[in-house]
Amino acid sequence: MTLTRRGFIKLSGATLASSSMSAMGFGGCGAALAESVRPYKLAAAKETRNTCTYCSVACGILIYTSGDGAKNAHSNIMHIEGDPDHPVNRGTLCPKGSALLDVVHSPGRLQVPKYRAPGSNEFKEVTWDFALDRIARLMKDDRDANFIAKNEKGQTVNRWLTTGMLAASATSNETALLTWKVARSFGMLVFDNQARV
Amino acid sequence: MTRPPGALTRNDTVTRINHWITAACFILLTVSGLSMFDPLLYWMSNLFGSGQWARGAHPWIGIVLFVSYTGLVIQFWRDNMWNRDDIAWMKKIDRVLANDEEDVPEVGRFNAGQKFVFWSMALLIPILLITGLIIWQTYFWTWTSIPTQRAGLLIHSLCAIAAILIWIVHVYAAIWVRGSMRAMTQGYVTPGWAWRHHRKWFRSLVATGSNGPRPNVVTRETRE
Amino acid sequence: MTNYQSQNYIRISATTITPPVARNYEASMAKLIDVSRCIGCKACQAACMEWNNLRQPVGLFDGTLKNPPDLDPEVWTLMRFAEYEDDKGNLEWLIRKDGCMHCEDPGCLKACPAPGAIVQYENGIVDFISENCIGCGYCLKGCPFNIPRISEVDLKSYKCTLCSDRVAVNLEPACVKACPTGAILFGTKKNMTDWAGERVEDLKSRGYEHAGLYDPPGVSGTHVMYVLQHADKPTIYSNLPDNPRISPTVDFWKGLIKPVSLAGIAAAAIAGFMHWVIAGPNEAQPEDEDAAEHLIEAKAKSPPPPGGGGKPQRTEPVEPPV
Amino acid sequence: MTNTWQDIKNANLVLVMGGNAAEAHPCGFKWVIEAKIQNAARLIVVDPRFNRTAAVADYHAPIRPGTDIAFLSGVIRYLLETDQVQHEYVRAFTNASLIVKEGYSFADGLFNGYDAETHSYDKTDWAYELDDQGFAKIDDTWQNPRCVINLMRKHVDRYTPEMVSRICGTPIDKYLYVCQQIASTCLPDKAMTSLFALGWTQHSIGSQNIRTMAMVQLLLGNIGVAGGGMNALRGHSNIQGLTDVGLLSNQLPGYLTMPKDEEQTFDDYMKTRQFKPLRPNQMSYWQNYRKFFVSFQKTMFGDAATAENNWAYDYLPKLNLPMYDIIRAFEMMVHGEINGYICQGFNPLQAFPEKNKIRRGLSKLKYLIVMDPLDTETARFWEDVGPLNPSDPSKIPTEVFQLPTACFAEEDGSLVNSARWLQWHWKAANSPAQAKSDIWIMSAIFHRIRELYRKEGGAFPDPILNLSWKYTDPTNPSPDELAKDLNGKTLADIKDPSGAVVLKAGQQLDSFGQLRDDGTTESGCWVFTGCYTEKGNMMARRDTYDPRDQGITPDWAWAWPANRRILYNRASADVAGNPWNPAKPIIQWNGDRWVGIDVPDYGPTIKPSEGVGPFIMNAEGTGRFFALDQMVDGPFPEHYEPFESPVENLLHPKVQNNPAARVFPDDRADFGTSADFPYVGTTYRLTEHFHFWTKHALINAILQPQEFIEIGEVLANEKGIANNSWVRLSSKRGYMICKALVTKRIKPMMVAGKPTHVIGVPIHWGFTGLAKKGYGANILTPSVGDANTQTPEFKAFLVNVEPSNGPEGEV
Repeated sequence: MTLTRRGFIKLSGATLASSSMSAMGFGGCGAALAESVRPYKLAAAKETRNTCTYCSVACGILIYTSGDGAKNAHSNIMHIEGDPDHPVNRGTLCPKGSALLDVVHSPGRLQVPKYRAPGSNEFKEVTWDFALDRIARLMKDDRDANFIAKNEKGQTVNRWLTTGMLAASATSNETALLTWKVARSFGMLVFDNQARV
Repeated sequence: MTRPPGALTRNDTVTRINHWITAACFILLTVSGLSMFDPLLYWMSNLFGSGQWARGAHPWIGIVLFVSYTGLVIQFWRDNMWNRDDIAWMKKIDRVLANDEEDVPEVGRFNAGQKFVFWSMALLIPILLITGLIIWQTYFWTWTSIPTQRAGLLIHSLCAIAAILIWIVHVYAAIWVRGSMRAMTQGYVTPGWAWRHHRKWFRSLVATGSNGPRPNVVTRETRE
Repeated sequence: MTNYQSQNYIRISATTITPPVARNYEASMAKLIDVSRCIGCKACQAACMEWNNLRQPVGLFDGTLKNPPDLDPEVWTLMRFAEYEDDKGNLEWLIRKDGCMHCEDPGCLKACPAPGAIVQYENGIVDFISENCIGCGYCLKGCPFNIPRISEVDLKSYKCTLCSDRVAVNLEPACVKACPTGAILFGTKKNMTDWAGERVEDLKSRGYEHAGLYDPPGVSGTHVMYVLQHADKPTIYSNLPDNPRISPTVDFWKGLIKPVSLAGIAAAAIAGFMHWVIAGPNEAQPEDEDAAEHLIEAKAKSPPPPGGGGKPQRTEPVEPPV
Repeated sequence: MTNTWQDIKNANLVLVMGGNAAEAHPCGFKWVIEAKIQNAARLIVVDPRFNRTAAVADYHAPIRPGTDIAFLSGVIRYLLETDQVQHEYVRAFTNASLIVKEGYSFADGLFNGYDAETHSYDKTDWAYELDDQGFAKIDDTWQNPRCVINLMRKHVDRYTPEMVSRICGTPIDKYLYVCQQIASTCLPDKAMTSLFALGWTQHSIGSQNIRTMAMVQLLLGNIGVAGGGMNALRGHSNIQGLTDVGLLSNQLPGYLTMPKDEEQTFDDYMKTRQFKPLRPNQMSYWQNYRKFFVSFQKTMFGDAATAENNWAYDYLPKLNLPMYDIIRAFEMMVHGEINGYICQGFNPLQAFPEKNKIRRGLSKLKYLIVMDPLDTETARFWEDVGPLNPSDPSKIPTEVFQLPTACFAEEDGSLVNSARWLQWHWKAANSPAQAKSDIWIMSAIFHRIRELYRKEGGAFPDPILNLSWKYTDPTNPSPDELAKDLNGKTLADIKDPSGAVVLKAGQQLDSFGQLRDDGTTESGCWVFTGCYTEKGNMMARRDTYDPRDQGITPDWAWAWPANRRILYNRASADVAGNPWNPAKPIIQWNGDRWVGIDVPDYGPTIKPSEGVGPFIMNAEGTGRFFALDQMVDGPFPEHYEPFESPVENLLHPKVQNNPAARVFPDDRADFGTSADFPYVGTTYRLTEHFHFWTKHALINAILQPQEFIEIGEVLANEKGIANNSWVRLSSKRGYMICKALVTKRIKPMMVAGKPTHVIGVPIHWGFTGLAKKGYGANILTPSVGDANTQTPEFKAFLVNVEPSNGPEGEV
């Protein structure tokens, strides 16, 4: 008996209450009005002008980093978008450029020098000093052993053919000049870049 | 509970428990369902903690209701079979409503009104279950096309409203006919109650020397 | 931070409040997608994922250039590719950027039962406020374009926000900014409509006599519009609806039956109450008890059936059971 | 590019052939769309596939890979036949009227002077008849049959529409429609731009593909004008810069060339380089060669480069071969002639032809040094990754060093874009963990080796010990210092002819005009001189001012040479100096000097009446239909079939392929035949990916996750290949198992009367990165290069395709 009466009251109460609610202008939307759209995340980010690393359209990009540069704030690249001032891309970016953030932070980014010994089936982490000393030794020994000062005709040729180099094609001109100087000072001729592929 | 001597059992314990499980589910479903049906009633979802909870609980309660109501069907279907007397009773419904049942035909265990409630629920609840599954986003949204789901929503709502209306009749009747509530809470009625409201049922109990809820089976042997 | 007040809203889902629309002098904004300029490069997809910090798991090739396979709580826009050959056998590669159309009359918002879970700002953007979303999925059923998707993680509904965070500070959406060929443009709806007119003229001059603007009246227009080379057959663009409108089923369900049903329920309750007042309760009277007693006694006089029988002892002859 | 990206919008017709600009350069391609919108331009695509560019084009004509020369020679024939050429331009600005030596001839696919032994030509007769003063003879009436124009007419006569259609598989009606459209730009005020890329270069006839189009453009007067030009859409962000700075086996910075064995003295060296004018009072820029070279040697070796030691001429290695290109390098490697290899941001295992050969080569090295921001397949060539990379580490003796480098966002510096703009960029954040800049690493290697030579001595240490290294921080020279090196500075006061001091000692040079050959100036790359002057870093300029909105933006960054934005812009005006297209002039003669919105590619005060030709880099001052001895495979382009071709050469069956191409015996043995491999394979890039980098970028991996090939519906049906099913694609050199995309966009072409099917092979997958693992297209490609540049023939080779039950099915 009591049970059902309560049920009955609940029902009529419901109608009553709801009507009064609506009269008071409630619909539970108070919550929504308190809401805001997602905060604009670049408000305090640092903006750096750069050039897309991929193709030769060389779109201008804006790199946004967190942190205001304060000594204790370790800044992190958190967003990249097109530079609207750039005469070619005018702020646009292709699917690669729009995803530059993911290549900067790719799990595939190398963190430390690694070395693979002859016959080994693994890379092991090494120090820069180990890697560079070993490289210098290998290169010098190879150069000394195989440097050609004169060819069979007795002409001075000063070339080193047994070590070759492929130069990057996304590095700066400054890196390129330095690389040219170093490679040629060794007498390297087996020297190429990505121009063809 | 004190049961007066001579009292007749109207609903035995299993039936009563089964009924109240169904009732509880129905009320919860009504509350959560209406909160999603009309923003006026959205506040009712707070009884579940939040709209998210109301939405989440509703279909599960629905499944319990379906199972539980199936139990009631198994127990009640025979006593709810329609017969000639029901039509006669219906013809006198005005007298019934006026609380004057003297020249209203004698009624068996259930009158036509109760049978109507019983069978409409038996029809609506399966429809609610099926349409309910169709619109159950979490698990079945890929099972049917969106137009089907739209139809499902509409049918589900309409059936739910119908069920609620019938339920109101059911509840009010229980309040109006004194003693009915006790019949479903403590489970017994007085002989007088039985004589007044379900005289044919009462006679059958007396005749077979049963005190409810169903007459004893009388065989040739027992008869003689 | 961009806090909105009630005056910033045109529509709010599941509420009896009518927003004041006091700030409706705010320009209505629109995104125009010029399919005839689209090369399907997916820059918009990449920019959307990057800006909104969305990354769904790496999938598999699925037999088309379309990837990921479908819209998703983490995929708010998607290029759909259709290779269309006309009756003369001329091949066209129709590439459509799919995503929320930000309808002027949003079916999702109409269907939504959760107050304030879907709102429409004065600039026309239809936005989902996840905090208020209950994950019922009614928005999917209300949407004429099949856009929203429910997350399996938090069971809330997600879709393109038209970068409401960027637009709120007067920037264009991320996809618009990225689009290399200017196939996606952003501005006031009027502006976009006018420009679309020029584009349609150009397309007609290039032999697309049925070129036109897709701004479906069935949903009172959209805030994301298409310039189509073949506006007469939208469906060839990966099943863009010919005449999208809020389904009549949804209209009815969200329209008439709500008040009628509540009225009905209330009426039933009141009717019951009135009957109680007028006719009052129906109680078993002492004479009923006597009659019952009389019947029982009559039964008691008859001899007991062999093997006992029901109590109490009865002495009267047995009446045939009814 | 001869023009700028934005200048494309000035075109009336955009021809995309030998490339897929929309797919590969979407942001540059926007200017094609702008041309359509602002200039009512038409866009025509000639490509084997209906590609992303075709999706927004007005017209698409199919062509069989490797037959562009036939197509374009046919266009030349059409233009001459129908006389739709810009006569005044052709007469004044090209070598059409010049008379060629008697010795020159062409017959049955071979030019005169061919040596079958060495696969090379004796080019001495590929020259003009000279008069007694050493000037080229000329016949303006074009009566002389030895006139270039007449020789050209005769040469292309064989390329009839029928022949073109039979070779290229292009339906005649489509071919002729394209001809008409191209011809429509012969009017002085109409311009066509040609956008091309690897689709032309990656052929055994790559350079001649481009030359043929250049000839078309000269006939139409479309070189040097707004909206015209030959626009090579270059690949990597600084591939232009690396070419300018000469990181090639046979180059010095600024297109100076490395000395050869025979050129034992500096004077020998200069003989063949300091071109004399071939026409009266023609200015020829290479007359300054000596100044450029000496100034460069001063940058290299500083005080150690003196007049006495011929400016350290002997410090430079001498070439005994035309070049040590990548194909030769790996040929040497396979034969154990190379012990060490350095890959600086380069992934040859994926990027070079015949992947299995590349792996064999790397496996023979003593040491491999990989500098890269990302984990490349090359660094892991020794790893056993099953069929994707079947290696046996235990048998590979190579020591491998994987050195982590900074990426673009983590350093300052300048990059040269496709339009020759040098643009400065700024560091945004530090490199992760122990990653270092390339500058730091190269310096560290250099210093250690120099130390060893100081201590131990060794083979010819002089160039190493004397290498000029005057940097504030020798271990990590700053990009600004190096940029200043590239620009160059004075080593003593520089005076003009009047004796007035132009620049004081130690000041940055303003232009290469100030370079001296007496050792008083130094410059790391003469074409860059002017990029970092006393005014500061010109490459960092950001003024977007663009006169008449014509796409020049003269004050944005800095363009080489001399901040010139459109090359040969003298040719934008007629002989009298009035612009061909008055609506879009670039420079014009105002009565006493050349003025306009761009820096004249010409002497600023040379009167039109002096008749100095506009192509001042050429000794005769004209554009060349007849290439003289500049090309190894002929002064005129000729159609030769790819080294793997489904048909015989219809023009001259006896000379099937480029006779001057260099093919190593082993590689020749690896060529397949159409009997075993009946279909034409062609490799290309997808817009969602950049080479083999972006499979490391999550978003791009999501946007295009898995290796697949594109195959036409007809062939798919023949082969019973369903869309999205597994296929096995094979060539003579290897196979790959991947998914198939069955498309309407590739249709069979009727070549020499038989249907020819093309199969498209995107290149981007490998066994590192976030995308699904794949084989990489170069497991299939042949190891043969363009006769002139040795660019590998990636665009046309033979394959077979079969249904497959997937990787599991393969063992």
